[in-house]
Amino acid sequence: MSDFTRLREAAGTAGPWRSLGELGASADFREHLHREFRVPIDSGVDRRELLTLAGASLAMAGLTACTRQPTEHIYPYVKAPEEVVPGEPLFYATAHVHGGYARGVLAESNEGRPTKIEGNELHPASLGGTDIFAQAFVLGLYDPDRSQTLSERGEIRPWSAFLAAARLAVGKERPGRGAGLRFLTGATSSPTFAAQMAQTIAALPEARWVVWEPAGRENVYAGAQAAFGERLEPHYAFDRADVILSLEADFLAEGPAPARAARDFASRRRGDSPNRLYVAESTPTLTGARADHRRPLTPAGIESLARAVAAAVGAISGAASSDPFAAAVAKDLLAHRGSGLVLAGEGQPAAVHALAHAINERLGNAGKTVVYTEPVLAGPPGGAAALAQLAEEMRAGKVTTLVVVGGNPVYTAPADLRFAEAMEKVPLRLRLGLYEDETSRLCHWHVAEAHSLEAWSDARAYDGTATILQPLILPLYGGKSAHEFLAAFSEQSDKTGHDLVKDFWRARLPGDFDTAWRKAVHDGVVEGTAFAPRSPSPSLRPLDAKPPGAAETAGELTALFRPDSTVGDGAYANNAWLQELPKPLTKLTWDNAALISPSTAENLGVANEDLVDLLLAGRRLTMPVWIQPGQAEGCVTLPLGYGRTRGGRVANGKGFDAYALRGSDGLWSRAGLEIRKTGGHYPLATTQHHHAMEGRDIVRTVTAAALARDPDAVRKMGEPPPGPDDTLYPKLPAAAYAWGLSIDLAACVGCNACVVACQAENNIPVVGKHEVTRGRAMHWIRVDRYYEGSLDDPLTVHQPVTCMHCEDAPCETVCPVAATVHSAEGLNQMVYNRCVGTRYCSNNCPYKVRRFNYFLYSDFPTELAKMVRNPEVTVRSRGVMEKCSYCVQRINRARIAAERENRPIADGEIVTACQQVCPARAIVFGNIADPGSAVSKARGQRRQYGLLAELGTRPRTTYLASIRNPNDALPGAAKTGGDHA
Amino acid sequence: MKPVGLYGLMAEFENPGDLVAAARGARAAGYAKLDAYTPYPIEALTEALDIHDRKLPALVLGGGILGGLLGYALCYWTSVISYPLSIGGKPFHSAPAFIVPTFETTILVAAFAAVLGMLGLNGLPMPYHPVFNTPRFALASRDRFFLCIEARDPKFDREKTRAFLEGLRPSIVMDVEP
Amino acid sequence: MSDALRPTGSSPTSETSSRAILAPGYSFTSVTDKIASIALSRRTPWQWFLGALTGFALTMVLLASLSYLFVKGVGIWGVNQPVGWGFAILNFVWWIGIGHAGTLISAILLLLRQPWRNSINRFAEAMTIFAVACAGIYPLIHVGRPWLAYWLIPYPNSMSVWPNFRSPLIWDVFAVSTYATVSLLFWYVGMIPDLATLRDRAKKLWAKMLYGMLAMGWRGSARHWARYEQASLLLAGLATPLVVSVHTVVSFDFAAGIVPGWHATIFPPYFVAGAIYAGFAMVLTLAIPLRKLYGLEDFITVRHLENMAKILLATGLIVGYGYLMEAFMAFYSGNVYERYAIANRMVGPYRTIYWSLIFCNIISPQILWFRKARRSVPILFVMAMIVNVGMWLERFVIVVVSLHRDFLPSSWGMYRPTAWDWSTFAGTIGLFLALMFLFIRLLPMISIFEMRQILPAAKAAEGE
Amino acid sequence: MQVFHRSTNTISRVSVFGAVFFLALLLWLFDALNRSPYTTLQGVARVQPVQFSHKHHVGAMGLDCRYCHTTVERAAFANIPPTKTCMNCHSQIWDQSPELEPVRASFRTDRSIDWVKVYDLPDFVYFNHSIHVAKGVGCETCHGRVDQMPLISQHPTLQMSWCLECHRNTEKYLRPRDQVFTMGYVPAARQEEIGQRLKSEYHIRPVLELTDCTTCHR
Repeated sequence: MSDFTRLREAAGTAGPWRSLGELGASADFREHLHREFRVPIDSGVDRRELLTLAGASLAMAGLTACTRQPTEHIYPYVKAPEEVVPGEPLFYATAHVHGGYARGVLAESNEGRPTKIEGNELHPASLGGTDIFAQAFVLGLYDPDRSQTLSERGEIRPWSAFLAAARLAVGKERPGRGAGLRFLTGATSSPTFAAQMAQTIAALPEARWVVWEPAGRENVYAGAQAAFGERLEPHYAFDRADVILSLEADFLAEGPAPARAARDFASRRRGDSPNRLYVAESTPTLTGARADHRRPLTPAGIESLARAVAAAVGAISGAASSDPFAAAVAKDLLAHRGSGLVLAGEGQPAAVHALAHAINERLGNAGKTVVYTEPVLAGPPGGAAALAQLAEEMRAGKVTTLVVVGGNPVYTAPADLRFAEAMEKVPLRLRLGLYEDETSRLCHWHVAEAHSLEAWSDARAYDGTATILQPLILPLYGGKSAHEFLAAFSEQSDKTGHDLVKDFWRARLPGDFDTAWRKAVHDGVVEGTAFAPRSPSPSLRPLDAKPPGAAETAGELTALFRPDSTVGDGAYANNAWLQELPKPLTKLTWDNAALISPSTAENLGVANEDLVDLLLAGRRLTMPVWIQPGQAEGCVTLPLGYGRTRGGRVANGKGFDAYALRGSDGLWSRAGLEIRKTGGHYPLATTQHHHAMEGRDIVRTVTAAALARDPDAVRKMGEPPPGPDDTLYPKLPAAAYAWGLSIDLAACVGCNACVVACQAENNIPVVGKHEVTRGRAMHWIRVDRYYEGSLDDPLTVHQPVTCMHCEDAPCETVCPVAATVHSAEGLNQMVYNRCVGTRYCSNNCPYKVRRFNYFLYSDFPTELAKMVRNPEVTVRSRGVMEKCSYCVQRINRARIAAERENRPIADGEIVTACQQVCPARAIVFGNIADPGSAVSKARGQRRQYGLLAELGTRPRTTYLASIRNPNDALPGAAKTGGDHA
Repeated sequence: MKPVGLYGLMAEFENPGDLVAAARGARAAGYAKLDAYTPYPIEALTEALDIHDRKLPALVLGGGILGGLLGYALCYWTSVISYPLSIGGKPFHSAPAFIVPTFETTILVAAFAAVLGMLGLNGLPMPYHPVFNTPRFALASRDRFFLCIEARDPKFDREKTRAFLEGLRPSIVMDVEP
Repeated sequence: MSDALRPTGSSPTSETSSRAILAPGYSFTSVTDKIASIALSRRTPWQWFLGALTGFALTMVLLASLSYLFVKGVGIWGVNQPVGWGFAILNFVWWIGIGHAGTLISAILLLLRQPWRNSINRFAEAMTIFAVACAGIYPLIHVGRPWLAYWLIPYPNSMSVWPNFRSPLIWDVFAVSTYATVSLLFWYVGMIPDLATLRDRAKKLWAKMLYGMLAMGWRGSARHWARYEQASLLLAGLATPLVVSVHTVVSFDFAAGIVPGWHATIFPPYFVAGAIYAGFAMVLTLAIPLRKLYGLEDFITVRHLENMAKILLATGLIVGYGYLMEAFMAFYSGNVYERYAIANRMVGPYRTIYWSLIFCNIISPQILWFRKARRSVPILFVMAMIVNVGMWLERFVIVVVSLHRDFLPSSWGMYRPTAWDWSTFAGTIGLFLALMFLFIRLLPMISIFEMRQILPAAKAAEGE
Repeated sequence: MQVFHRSTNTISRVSVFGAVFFLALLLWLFDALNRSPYTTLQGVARVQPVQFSHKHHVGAMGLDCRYCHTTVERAAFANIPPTKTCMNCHSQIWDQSPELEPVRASFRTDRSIDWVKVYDLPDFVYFNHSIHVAKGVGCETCHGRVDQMPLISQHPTLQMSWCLECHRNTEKYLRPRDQVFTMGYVPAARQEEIGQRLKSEYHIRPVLELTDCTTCHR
């Protein structure tokens, strides 16, 4: 039975699907699915590609030469659905669930194809912004490597067969009241799922639900447990905090709601009274990069710092330490009672969390800058202990039926548990998974999971607010949602996911259900579901006794295990957008590497890309090293999520599996690491080779104090640019609009969301590792990262660089065929179909923002790859230049809408892709000819400057200098100047 | 010219000096329709046969002017009239930039004028010519020097002219078949 | 036969002849027959076959590389961001540079009335044309979509769009195509009388026919000669500014850009000087083996070689001045980017290339101050080779080293040529050789009628 | 000795000139071919699954364009009507006609009718119907007298020069909004005057803006 026919049957009922009619020309799914998915161009290009290359190139030759347009077909609807207007996108509210936490989004649908994710203004974790994962997860929907079948021991089976098997299993377990039944899931906050689980277990009281999240929040809850005697969810109001001490809490990139955190944090950076951020961390993070004072410390160092500060503010007994940093921080915190904030990262032991809570309590920050609610994540305490116990039981043969819902425990479990081996002792293993991955391989039953854009579900945000996840498209591969899968083990096995979710909420929505339901689905938030704040009573007993934990002896190396900044714990490893997205600090792509501090590298005599043997507690891993300025000495960071063996064609064989070293006794960090140089070499693909600004005024940083002293401080930094009239040329007629972009470096947190958003919006191809190493990455907007100051603890700055749309653009003059020319509204237009590809424009672009299709990078043959594309943007073929267009398709859409109504385009009506996703609202686009527009106001600020403006390019993209607010009592990184290459 | 009869009489000389002298003599004797054939250009001959023709320089000048005008017109019309585009903030009429193509077209057309003009005025290509009918004429491109008095010269008389040529001490005098 | 043609009692190396531009004792007859015989009757030496075959083999390599290029795209080369131009453009500039000596010798030296040019201008011009042909290939193939390269030509089209006349690349199109055309005309016109000679000397009918058609029925009429001389003078007058303009325009490709290391007003003069430098180096590279191979020491005498050596020295010094000024202005301007660009050349990742360039182009030619060196054939040959390499390195430094580190350090990168870069380069060298060898086999490689002009007998006739 | 025959003089001269003219001819041919219907498919009727006659529906029965092309005023794409639209009438009239079997089949089997696209712009050109309609560009201006076409065929060349012609001289083509859907529209006064008036009335942007690349290319 083919998915295709089933989809056809379904076509009668579901709106969006009808659009397959439009796709009809190429609608034979069988064909797509079996066609080889083109992994991004790498070293070689095979024969079939050569042909397509030639073919596509010739096709592009069209129009001018005597080549006729190939005949195209139109497949109109049979019965047109109400809401669909061909060519007009529709937006549906749903959520992206990361680590169990919902991040509200609006998904754009073009003729029924989800193509782009935007933030949901109404959702507390988004407020309109999104993170890289939310931007990229739409690509996963069309991943041809996703599991496409339901199978038993490799044999394809119908859903009904699975239902029977599940019923049989439950029947077998019933006598033992489910004693042998175990459900293993990832972290989830879905109320429906939790309820289903509760129901299932109620029927089989001895059955147990085990939660395993490789980079989960267990420490946070344990910390609260230690501090307050109950598991609580702390969340923070960064917009209300004047002084923040982060104990390796990378709240701007990780955690339950980084987008919201970035928004709140940034809102306090641009103003005249910026907040102050102290960060103590073992490995550099984006949060650390924003710090006014950053302290690279070993895990033990962080803990003792926490103790020192706690003691200094009188949160715990004990003498205040002599550490001037601790003293200064404590002083600052004391000076801001109620508006200070101390928080610890997921990777910190419970004790440090407890200390943070203690300090906040002591300073009266609780309830003001930090709020406690009941845990958002459902289910029993997770963490290594729970998984270890499960492994133990399985090994002892106590488990007779293992149901694995999502996750990928075989890959992510701590190595010392030898989980795979234990699992094979279980007689019946059933699995729901997006991919037939490492875990599926060891399961008897594998059920293809529906992508979250294909299924009904629900999830809670960091503050408890629930969102109904709605599907935009029928499951491409007939996958099932977790709810449907779990229902198979209960009495509700006949219900659809839609019914399960709806039924759960039926009882819980106030007023007329249908209205409330429609509103909830439409808005993307269920009103009044946020958890009420709790005011717990501190019980700080456990703190006085210093817990064992990781204590390093001097000179010993510590291994740090962290989710990778672009592929997470490995769940996103098959997402080409994220694989090619440069890591915010290392700027590495397609690989992970052991991050070591410069001094450690010196001691070991290793350089970048040298292969080393890592030995930890008898486990061994060979991996290349990457020297990371600002890394705490003696700490080696091992990013998780790579070295997949069954992750899909994009994921497999990329990077190195750090899980192989990770033990349950040190999930986040473990002392006693040994490094041995192998002499081997492994090339890594980085998008930035040079890290110093060479004393050029590229990223301008000003201290709040300096700015207060001299309003012109920023302008005085560089060579003055030519004035508007310093030109020999007559002015060309100006149009009503003059588009411009302003980027606030004080707000920008360097999160890369804009990069992925731009890639999704503008059909930017992925080129693959080999091409990246050859300097051919294609991103239209890039985030440059520079270091200033000492190698061991540099000041790190980020700068998003788009096309500057120079008014006097050097690139235009040199193009021989006038393929890049200026529009009356000041756009530097790039006309792909006119470009012959001399690359002269790129040479002459001082910002090097132009990108060239050295090969046919865009995937022309794969039909599925076409489905994610934005129909509003030309797909570039081989041999043409491309670059940021200020999202001209959005400008034109707004203009046409306005002109149809005979009105001017309103300010804020046009939002570029990068601006729309930016969680920190650092990017503003608009009409600089209108003094009232937001962008004009931004450019009016005294921090405004043009990048390389002294060249006379008159850039339309301008920057607002970054602000640092160092504590005068400390020698701050922000004050150290000088460059290190 | 008619196939029968004679194209002219041709005298062959061993060295350029004699030819130049002979040419002077022939002109002095009043012969007008005569030409000399030499393996390399001899300035003395031009004066001896008083050849002065200033057409070619005029042609080249004309060509140059024409080329220049065309070149600039092309630049101006395409970038100012046909499809004005705002490029690099430069004016539509970017005169300095247009100079280069203008200069090149000037040279190009002038050069063509020089070459085609030279060939045209010399009546080339002319693969067939009566003088080739005399076998020894092949040496005109090697080491011999020829003076030819053509039959259409009013003063031409087969016998008298032959006698006259003999008087110029050539190595030999030949009939040139038409 | 060549010995038979050599006049008795004269040896070309003897002191008397060594100042001369033509060994004594030659007559119209011997000059004519000796040169004509190379194309017509003399047995082709085995070295010719060796050379020609190498040339053709490498030409095949060129074709292969191009086919692969067209199928896959310019990605097969080392070009990237930031280095958008690599071997293609630097080889283009290199070849164009070489293609300057010919027209210079035939035009400028003609205007300057330098009779010694007569024995070298013919094959120098040929070299020019073939070099320009090789150069011309690169701009066409280096573009991303070569099948659309014709868009650089202004022609009425259904899109009603035109090229951008502000772009130096369009100037290139005009300059290079004009230069190629005019050089070709000049070369051909110069050959007409000699083609007539070959027509008259040829034994086989088809040869007579072939040369006859090309000779257009030239018969050496005094009237024709008069116009012919006019025409050559006029052409020389036109070619002189042209030859200067071409490399000036090529230098605009860089000087008109804003890239540090490109944006310099000194570029046009020192590019032209560099072109002549490279051109004469290549003339020497060809002349020295040729005169030996075909026993032309009497025509291309040590005097010729020495004169060319002097020109090498002079232009070499100008080029050196150019480098000096570049560095000085960068420092003097106080512009951080320019300063860095120059510093990066000297101590950056490509410093070895920069310093070898300095050695090849500035240091080694100083040996030519010594008369002995100027008159020693082997030294000159080695010298010429070194300069050929040096000029290639110069273009590498200008094109690649300027681009790889410009304004924003975040975008800095390295350029590494691939096998395809090299094979294409080797291919064009092959094409050049192939054409060159065909030429010397089929056409008079020395201008016969101009040699006749410098014979004593000729001078006598002009009453000198 | 004489190598060539007398006649070669003439032959050689003729061939020299001939070559020049021959080249010119070739170039001209290429250009002509490029602008010819062979390349542009201008005026070439296509074979459609259903031989739908606009002449009948528009000309004879006087259906309004918007009855079928409903989105023309609000979207970029003037939609091809869903089968349902055809069936509105053809479930009553001609409901047995074999001509219309493909339509009924589509309605039965729920599979789209496979139309051949007639007005087919390259994928890098973005044309928006709604704005042209709103600014007073008649259907007829680009699609010709559809009411006289039994089988629809491409009216203009659809080459860039054709687009530019209108974007550069809007006044020559604008008509009052209420006349946009009229076939065989005759201007009430001199087109130039009307055009000029409408230009200001409808806020038509200046030529320099209408001929910006990004107006059509993205």
